[in-house]
Amino acid sequence: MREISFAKALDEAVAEEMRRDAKVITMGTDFTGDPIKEFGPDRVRFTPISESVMTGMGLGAAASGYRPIINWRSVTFCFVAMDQIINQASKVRYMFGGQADFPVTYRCGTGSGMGMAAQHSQSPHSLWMHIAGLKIILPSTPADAKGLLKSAIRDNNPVVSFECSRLNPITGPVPDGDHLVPLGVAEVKRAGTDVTVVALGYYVREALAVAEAFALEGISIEVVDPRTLVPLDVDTIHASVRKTGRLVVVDEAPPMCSAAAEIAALIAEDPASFRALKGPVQRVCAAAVPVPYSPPLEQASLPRRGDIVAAIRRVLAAG
Amino acid sequence: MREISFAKALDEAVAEEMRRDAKVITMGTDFTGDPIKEFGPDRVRFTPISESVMTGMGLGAAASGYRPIINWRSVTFCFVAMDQIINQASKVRYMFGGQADFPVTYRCGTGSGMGMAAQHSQSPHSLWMHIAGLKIILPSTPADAKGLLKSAIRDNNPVVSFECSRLNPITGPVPDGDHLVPLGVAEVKRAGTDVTVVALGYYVREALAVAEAFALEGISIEVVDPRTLVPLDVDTIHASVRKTGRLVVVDEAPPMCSAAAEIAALIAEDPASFRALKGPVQRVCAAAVPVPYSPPLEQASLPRRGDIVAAIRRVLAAG
Amino acid sequence: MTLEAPKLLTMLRDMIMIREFEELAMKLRAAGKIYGVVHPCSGQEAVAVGVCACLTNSDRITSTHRGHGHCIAKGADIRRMMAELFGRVDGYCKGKGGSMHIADFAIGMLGANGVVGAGLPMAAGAALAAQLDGKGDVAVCFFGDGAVTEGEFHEALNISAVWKLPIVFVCENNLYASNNAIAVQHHITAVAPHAAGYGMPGVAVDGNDVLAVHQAASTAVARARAGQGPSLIECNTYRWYFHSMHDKPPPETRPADEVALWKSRDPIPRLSNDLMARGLLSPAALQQMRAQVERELQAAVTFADNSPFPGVADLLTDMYAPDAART
Amino acid sequence: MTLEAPKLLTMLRDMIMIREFEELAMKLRAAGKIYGVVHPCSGQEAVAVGVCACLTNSDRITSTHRGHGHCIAKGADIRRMMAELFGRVDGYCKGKGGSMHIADFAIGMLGANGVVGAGLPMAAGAALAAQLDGKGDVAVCFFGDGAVTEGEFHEALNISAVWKLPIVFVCENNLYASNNAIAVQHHITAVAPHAAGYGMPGVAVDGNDVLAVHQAASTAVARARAGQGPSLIECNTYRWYFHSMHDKPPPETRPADEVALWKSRDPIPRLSNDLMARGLLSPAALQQMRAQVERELQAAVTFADNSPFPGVADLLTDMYAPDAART
Ligand SMILES: Cc1ncc(C[n+]2csc(CCOP(=O)(O)OP(=O)(O)O)c2C)c(N)n1
Ligand SMILES: Cc1ncc(C[n+]2csc(CCOP(=O)(O)OP(=O)(O)O)c2C)c(N)n1
Ligand SMILES: [Mg+2]
Ligand SMILES: [Mg+2]
Repeated sequence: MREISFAKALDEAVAEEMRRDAKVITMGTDFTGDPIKEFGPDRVRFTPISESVMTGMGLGAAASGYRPIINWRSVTFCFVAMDQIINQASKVRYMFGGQADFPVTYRCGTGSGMGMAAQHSQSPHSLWMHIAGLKIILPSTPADAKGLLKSAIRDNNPVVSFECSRLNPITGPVPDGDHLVPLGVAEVKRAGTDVTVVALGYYVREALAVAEAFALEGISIEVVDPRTLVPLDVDTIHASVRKTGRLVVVDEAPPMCSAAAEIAALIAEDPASFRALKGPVQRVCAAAVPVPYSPPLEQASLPRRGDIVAAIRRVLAAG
Repeated sequence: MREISFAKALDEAVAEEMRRDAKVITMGTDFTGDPIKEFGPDRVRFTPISESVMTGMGLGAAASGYRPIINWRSVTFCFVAMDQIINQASKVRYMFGGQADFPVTYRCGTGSGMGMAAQHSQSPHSLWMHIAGLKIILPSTPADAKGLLKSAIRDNNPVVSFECSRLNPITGPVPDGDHLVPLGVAEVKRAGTDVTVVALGYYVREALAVAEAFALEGISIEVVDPRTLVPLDVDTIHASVRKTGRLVVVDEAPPMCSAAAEIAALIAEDPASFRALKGPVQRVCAAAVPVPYSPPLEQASLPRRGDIVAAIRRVLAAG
Repeated sequence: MTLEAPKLLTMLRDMIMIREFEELAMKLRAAGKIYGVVHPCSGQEAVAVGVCACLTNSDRITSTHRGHGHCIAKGADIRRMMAELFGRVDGYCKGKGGSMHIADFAIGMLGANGVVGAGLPMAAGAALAAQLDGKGDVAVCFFGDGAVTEGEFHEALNISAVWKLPIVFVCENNLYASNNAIAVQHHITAVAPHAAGYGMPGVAVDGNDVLAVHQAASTAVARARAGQGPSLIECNTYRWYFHSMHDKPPPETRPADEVALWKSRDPIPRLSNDLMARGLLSPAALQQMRAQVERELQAAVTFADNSPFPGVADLLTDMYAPDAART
Repeated sequence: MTLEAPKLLTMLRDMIMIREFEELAMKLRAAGKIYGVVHPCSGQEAVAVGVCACLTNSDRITSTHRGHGHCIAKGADIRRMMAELFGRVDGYCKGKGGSMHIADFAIGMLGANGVVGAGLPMAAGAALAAQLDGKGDVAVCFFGDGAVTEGEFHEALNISAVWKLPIVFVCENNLYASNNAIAVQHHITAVAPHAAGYGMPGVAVDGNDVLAVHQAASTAVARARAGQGPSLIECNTYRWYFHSMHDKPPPETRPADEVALWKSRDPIPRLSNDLMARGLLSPAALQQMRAQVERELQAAVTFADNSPFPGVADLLTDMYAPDAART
């Protein structure tokens, strides 16, 4: 299979969908690759720095027969557009009684670890999860990035694509052809029997590395990658925890009201999963601070492999 | 003790703090009461409909020696100002290395149940909890409303005050004099031994009513009101659950990545609380939909007393 | 521009319908048949009607919290509007939206909006679609003087100017935003001058003169259809009543003489008197028109009353488009 | 307006310091001593210096992602700036902020900002504080041509006009926003005309002529100090280098002749030649000034290098103001 980078996989997804359907258009202040060369300035639109209008235009154009891909670039910049996301995008279909579909995809780069400081190092996917009405993807590999983004573009609902910037240069195998990954289906990235680690985005890699190390000790870690955050594949997570009886959740965001909190709560409230638990669940999250600039502090603010290892040891010790 | 309404308690808090400290000013598109009469147009500012600039001005004025109270009115309207909240207010102190304090209070009305439809019926406090750097209050009684808002105005950090609109007309006793409720201290609104119900905002009343009914059956419900969401008084919640072994969390927001998820996760990850649990925790939340307009649907979208009762029966049945 | 008699009579009828719809809506809100909040547009009918008279069903509009008039002028079915206000399944949004979220996508009415300024970006998106379609369709967005102080107004004007979008920005300047007089919001209380910064035409018209509004809108719409880009029209008008009501109308806070002055500029007799002077309308025909409007409104109430409330089983429907992928 | 010689020499020195600071910062970023992203302002020095020469420490400014020049012109300590870029504890933000978040509240520099347009509201808040204080202080906010397309720009201008705030809006129009030439952003590429919609003075000046900038800023600042409200100044200028760099400078994408033209308009020799012509500066004095700047920069690097990285124990400090309540 071809090995391509995460960034290239995302570019391919957009290009293939634009080729496939003339109604797909894209807007942003800048683009990776050179899509304007192939698709022309009508369908590839350089915008002013006006994320709010861009975001709302995605809805208006979607309701009028197009399938816009709105590229906010950094997730930082979409906060100026939150009205269009929270008050409009997430609500328009339902509050208008399903009269119209809004097939719009919002893309953004997320994450920390690159010395970009507080504003440009955010991982706020959990905020969007709380808002009912948006679908959300968060891929961890080039193949998932391509397959999920293609599915998002074809979906008839607003979908937000969170694309971890640290993954951009990372390469991996991507199937040829029209590679689609369905929304709402988690993947067990590594099967195991002793501990379930649900990891998100960049931390799927980290969890896999940790699992590899534990295997040498004869401890079998199952790594579950939800891939889609809404709709969340709750069944796969429950099945894994019911098997292992131990849960660690790893995410790059602060813990409070996060995806990690949600996954812990799902397990804690489900009778069968709860009964299966051998001990408390553990969250391994970022520190509850704006991400600091200085490298030693930035590293300390992020979940580290050692934190994942320690959490796994804690759940193993508990029962 | 005087009985006054929730709305009047909030107005008194602002007026008392404005009397106490000439640096306290307030801005918004409208005000309850008639503060301009007492404090004049310099300190009580009617603004254009420009929540984003209003929100940022709060920070700028706070860094320049004032203590602004920014009234967004409905929480709906602050989403146009999210950049100033997420990228600025929550980060400015930390990312500038603690050089300056930003004593600004943001107020907003929240909640549903009044036929105001999707955009004007939101309870998004959980979003803000996820963002590290903001303090958050969510009072449930007139006394707490007054005492917490006064503490918020005196606090040297950005504080967001979520004020449930359905509570506005509700009256209750409020102590005379300079009544302060410290931030970060939960209150056990009713002591009990069999089940802990952590309820937020409007649902504290509902939980108390349900607890009253259960008492007739000889079942003793403890109702915990966090009052402040950040910093969250984790100790009081743990202590209650360790005593009762059963937890129900009631909130007006959708469940995913919510305050209810956070509280469930806190219990699920703490060894002592987890060990104390006799069965799964239960969340009683709003349906994951934009709040519908039509009264029967709106009611169905909200947590109802029957839902709280059923959840309590489930945790009682589990062990 | 000379309008044909049937068109003029339709415009008159639409204005009367809007006025009577609003009078009725206020009563029905007070009677508890309608829930939540109602923002009547009585007095401002000429703007919606003058503008929408230039549009077809393939042109798209976005509206505001004060949106009933825009709906009616765009050709919405008042029975389904009334059913929506009553929260019933036969309403435009199956009862999920209510007054602030009425929409009829089939006729290009993309929705009222409870957030000041929020409709402008969506209209710009509809204009982008029209531009790409290349069939000469246009988008129109209605907004109040208050929306001009929200950043989205400027972002929408700017991108429309840069991209030469086929869009008309229609400001209903009614001198107030909620209880705040316009000077609370604006140093220069005229809105049209903002157009200059974006290099687009900006004109102010008497918003209580439906023919003047229609004239200005026709010019702007023609310009947009011809690919010459956006325009801004400021319609100076006034709302007859309060900003909004829940179960009872709030007290009037504006100067009594100001209210009286503007009521004397009622756009409806202004058109009907004109039509009578030109021999296009008789008192009897006007009487008949009013009676017909009355009958239609009564029928709408009956329709709405007979429509059931949505069932709890419908709480989760309409959340997501069912077909996940197109082929 | 005639400026005294010492003031003129200080302005020249500040421009040289900014230029050399940026040249050094680019090298140190490439060398890995600085992390993340650096946005050099070389070529635009006259704007920061011309404006800040009108200000005192009790006047407040807000800045942008391209903020080193504003810091230096406002009087920040380059040693603490450099330590901040190095991520060290003696930096202005104790290493927590870096290039995009340098601030020195003690001298009224309320911070660089990584979000386009986000500094304008904060500056308006500082202006409100100055108005309430009534001591004649002012606020200034710097922003790029790109920020004009963000709604916050318009909201800030509007409220400042309505409230007559003592504020000066200074647009650094360098013809580009990232890699997009100005016509991608604006139909009318001039920024000053937007002032008219708010009824405030709006002027455009040669942003590479520090005396012209100073003249325009002096007028605007005097106006603000006198309680006459806000002004908008558009400074036409150009950045010599790329938008931003990580570990290596990206390739130039702008037309070579455009870059060459603007380099020929270098604001530094423009002032130094003028001063020499007026007999206020000798070549030797200029030489000495440059040598002094060089020494200070070397000292700043040494200072930064000797400052320790923050310890992990400091991860949670500075989150909340410690004293919960004032008495
Ligand atoms: C972003 C936002 N802020 C505040 C409000 C509350 N609000 C609703 S209508 C209104 C006044 C709007 O005035 P204008 O735009 O002039 O329209 P009008 O009501 O006069 O028709 C306000 C402040 C809102 N809906 N949205
Ligand atoms: C809200 C927002 N959108 C996008 C960006 C990404 N961005 C950073 S700088 C920049 C260009 C800014 O141009 P301008 O305001 O002209 O300033 P200049 O870089 O030319 O000094 C962009 C698009 C951002 N920082 N903030
Ligand atoms: Mg108005
Ligand atoms: Mg620029």
